[in-house]
Amino acid sequence: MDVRQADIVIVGGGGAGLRAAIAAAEANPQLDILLLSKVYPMRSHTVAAEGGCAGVIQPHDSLDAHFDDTVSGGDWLCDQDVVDYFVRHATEENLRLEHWGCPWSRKPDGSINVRAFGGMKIERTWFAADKSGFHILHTLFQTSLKYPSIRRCDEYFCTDLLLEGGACAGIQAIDMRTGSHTLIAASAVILATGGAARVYRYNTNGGIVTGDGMALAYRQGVPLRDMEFVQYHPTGLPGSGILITEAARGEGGVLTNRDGYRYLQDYGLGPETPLGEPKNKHMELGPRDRLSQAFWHEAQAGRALATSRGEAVNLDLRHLGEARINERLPFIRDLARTYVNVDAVHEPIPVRPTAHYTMGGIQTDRYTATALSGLFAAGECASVGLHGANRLGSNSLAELSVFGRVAGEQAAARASQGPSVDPQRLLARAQDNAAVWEALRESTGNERLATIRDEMARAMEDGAGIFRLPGQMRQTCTKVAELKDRYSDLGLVDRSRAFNTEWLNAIELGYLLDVAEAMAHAALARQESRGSHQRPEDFPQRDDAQFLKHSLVYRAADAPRLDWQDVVITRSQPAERHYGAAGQQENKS
Amino acid sequence: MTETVTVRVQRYRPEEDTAPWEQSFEVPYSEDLSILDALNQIKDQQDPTLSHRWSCRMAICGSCGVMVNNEPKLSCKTFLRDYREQAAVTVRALDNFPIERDLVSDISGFIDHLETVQPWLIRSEEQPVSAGAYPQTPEQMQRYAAFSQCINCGLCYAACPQFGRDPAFLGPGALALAQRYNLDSRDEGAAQRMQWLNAGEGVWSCTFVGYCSEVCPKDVDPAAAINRGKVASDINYAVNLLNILRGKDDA
Amino acid sequence: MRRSHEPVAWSLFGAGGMLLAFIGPGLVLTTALLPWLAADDPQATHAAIGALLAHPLGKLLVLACVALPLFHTLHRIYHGLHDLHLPAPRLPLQLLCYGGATLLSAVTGWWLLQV
Amino acid sequence: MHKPYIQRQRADWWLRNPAYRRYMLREATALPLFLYTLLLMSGLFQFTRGEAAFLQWLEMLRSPWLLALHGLALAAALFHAVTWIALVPKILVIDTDRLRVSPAAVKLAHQVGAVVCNAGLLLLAVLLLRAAAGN
Repeated sequence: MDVRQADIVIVGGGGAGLRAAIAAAEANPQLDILLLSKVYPMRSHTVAAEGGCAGVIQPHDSLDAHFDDTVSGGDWLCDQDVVDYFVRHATEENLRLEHWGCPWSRKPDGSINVRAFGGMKIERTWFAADKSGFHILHTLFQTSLKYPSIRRCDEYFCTDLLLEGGACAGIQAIDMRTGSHTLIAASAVILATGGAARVYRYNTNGGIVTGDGMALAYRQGVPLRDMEFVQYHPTGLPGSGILITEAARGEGGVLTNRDGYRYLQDYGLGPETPLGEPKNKHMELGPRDRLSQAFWHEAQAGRALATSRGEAVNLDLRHLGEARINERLPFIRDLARTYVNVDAVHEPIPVRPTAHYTMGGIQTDRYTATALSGLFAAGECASVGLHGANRLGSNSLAELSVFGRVAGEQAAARASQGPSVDPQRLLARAQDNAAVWEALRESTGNERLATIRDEMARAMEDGAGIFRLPGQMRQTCTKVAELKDRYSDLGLVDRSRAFNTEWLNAIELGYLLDVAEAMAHAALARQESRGSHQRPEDFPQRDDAQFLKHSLVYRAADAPRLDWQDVVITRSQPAERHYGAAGQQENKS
Repeated sequence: MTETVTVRVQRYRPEEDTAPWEQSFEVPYSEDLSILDALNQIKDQQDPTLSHRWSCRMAICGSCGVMVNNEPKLSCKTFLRDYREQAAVTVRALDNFPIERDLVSDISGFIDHLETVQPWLIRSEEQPVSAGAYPQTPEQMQRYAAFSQCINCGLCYAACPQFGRDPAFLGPGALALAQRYNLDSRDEGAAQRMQWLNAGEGVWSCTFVGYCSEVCPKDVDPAAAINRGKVASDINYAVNLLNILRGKDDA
Repeated sequence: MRRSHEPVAWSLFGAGGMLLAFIGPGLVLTTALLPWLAADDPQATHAAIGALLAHPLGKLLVLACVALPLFHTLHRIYHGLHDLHLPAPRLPLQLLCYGGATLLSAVTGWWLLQV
Repeated sequence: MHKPYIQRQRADWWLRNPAYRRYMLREATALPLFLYTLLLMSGLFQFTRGEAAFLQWLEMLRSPWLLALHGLALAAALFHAVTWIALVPKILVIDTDRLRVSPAAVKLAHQVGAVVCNAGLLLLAVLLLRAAAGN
């Protein structure tokens, strides 16, 4: 066992992890910061975010408007103090990224340009063409190289959090090159491991997005919050699930069904807006949950297109013209051409909803602290209380910077108070943990990894998808329990250590199963329909009396234990969510 | 009977093998199947001991670079349909890098080179964020836009015979990144970065083979970046020579 | 990392390359046809070339047409030998190629002064 | 255990890929052009030795070997000119606030310039020699 020590360990090298590392390094240059990730930082899935990053900048926009859009978009399940903090700091963070070199798209006069996004009343989405996440991630990675106190452990796979005296005192990880175990003691640990949409079969996420941090925290008794809220992005490519950004609609793209009809007007998002004149919070610029749900109804009614890659609707960009598509959406054009053989300039792109984002995650307070002292979480793996029941597009990239920075500063404050625990005191436990992973590597059971993974992904699609029916939800809970059971009878083939990806995938599958369990049980417990959690058969309405609460899932021996936490409401009382003409009516009144 | 395609995959298991070898698999063909899908099919259904890197499967994370029939490619952006004429598709680890295992290359040398060239925005005077954004017109952005598209996949290093000959060469990706900042109107660090361009391991190892730009999946054109760097380094050399002749120190 | 002196070689290589692109094919064709072009009156050709070489600008032009291609071609040959894994250390090879180009250019200059 | 396999470049690396073969061909243009330059030098040397020596050199140019060298050098010079000018726009980038020239225009300007210069040189040589012979 390789034994090391650091002041702060950050698990995950995506947007949140890198921003946290930089914040910690700036807060106290004396601190030894270790950024550990199972991939090189620029591989992290932040890289695949396309559309943009929210932040109020136009003179006729306001923080209040961003607050209102976020809170109503989240169906009032957002913690409003957190939203307040977020909207106040998003622009500042976007500007800081600009100062670090992020090539935000500009207006001809050289000032920052912004585009329209779903559910946002005023254009406030900063963008770098349609590769915003890519540019943010690479800017952060490259900027992080400036700080000598940030050391990296690239391709180290975190397997456990290590506790001492009731506090998180370090982590342990597998060095993927050699397959050896490493213990790192630290005064503060930040989890920034991203989401978990790989529990679903069709998703926009990379193969690495397996809920590692969520499961690591969950296994130490930290509750996962609001896990039932999983966002389906309305426009993924059929078959692969590859993301086609909301910016395609922000720039004026329209959705049509088999008959060429802009069906969204039938789902409370109309009236139909003229072609080439997208209107905020109308039609294609409605929120993601509503758009994904509308697709489901269209497909049920037989009005979706049958393609060789499954059912889809058309995303039509043709009226934007080649020049604008090349300027604003070059990556989308490339993706459509490569993966569905469609040139968006001449043909509509077939799209369908695919699992995209976990609104929930590791419960943290507004300062990113988890229930476990010494452990912080930021980014998609965390539930800081920002997104509620449905995230608005472009809020998550801003979240990475705003709360990544908070996490870095909080961890630095803690680490500055004292050195980490003597790693020798963690060694015995780490060796026990390592023995468990070694046993997994040598496991000779009867179950195959790919089979369990695929069955899980199918079960989650069935029972925790866009619409959730009572029978299927219960079946999914049972199925996940069964799969967890079968997981303990896993048989692996690869006995080697160097870059044994079968072994690492098996550990990831364990993480995925824990997250799937939390999602399925939280979904079953929330007996209402809110945001992305829709139960049209048994509980079609929102129920503020009972469920204006965050769900908390705790790990327990047989089935997880559920609890509830009050939502922080400061100035926006729950109301009905209105988009399209109804929303405008409401604004006037 | 479904149609199958023969995929020959390079294997190297450091604990057992002394040198790489080739293993053949039959993969069910479909029009949409990428090389990455084929590798995942092999790993899931045929041989779980095969190791390869991948993540986003949409050609943006840069993980999945391999040699496909001797050409550096992103496996997620390369399709079996383009190799149907050929008897088999051969997939190897990227050229010029050490092989960790199977298709997994050790790219740490490349990452070290990236870190060397000071790839961050350098200002003589840092403006506070409260003062707003540094202005930059779309035209100014266009000057470095292509060089900012690099996904660090390493295909250009696998394509570069000079890097293959001497791994100390900073190489296409790192030098393109240096130029990405040098050409950014907000940056004032070109003078600091000049030392890396000026070195024998910098732009001067390049002989303009140009294959790096051909294989780049993001049209970064690193060959252009390096050769524009040669012009800059050339001018810098002359200025430095003049300074020495005038009795000033070697810059 | 140390400053490379390659810029000297590269500048000369570049100038030679540009020159060869702009007049290389024309020059080669001219000398290829020269015996036939001069067939009517070889002495007159000699005299015409003599007139060219008598003028300082003419000398300079001819020097450029010889020296720059020398540096251009020997630069490529030097790198080409390295590419072919010629098992020789760099320094003697550099002396041979760039030293050779310098020497041949100097000889050319000397001859031009003789005319 | 960490035991990466080190891939060493083989001396015949350039045979294994068409892009590398094209590159080596481009570099190989230097060989005939170098020999041709030596031929030019020999002409100059003979010129310094007097008219008779020069006229002898002139006659020698008719030899099949030297005609073959000329042929090879011409092919090399043409291939060099085409590949060289193709790369110029990557090195010569004119893009300032005051002046912008597209890479395509830079390339075209060089192509036109090269054609004019080469043809001009040949034409000039023919005309001058004709005029000299006419006197």
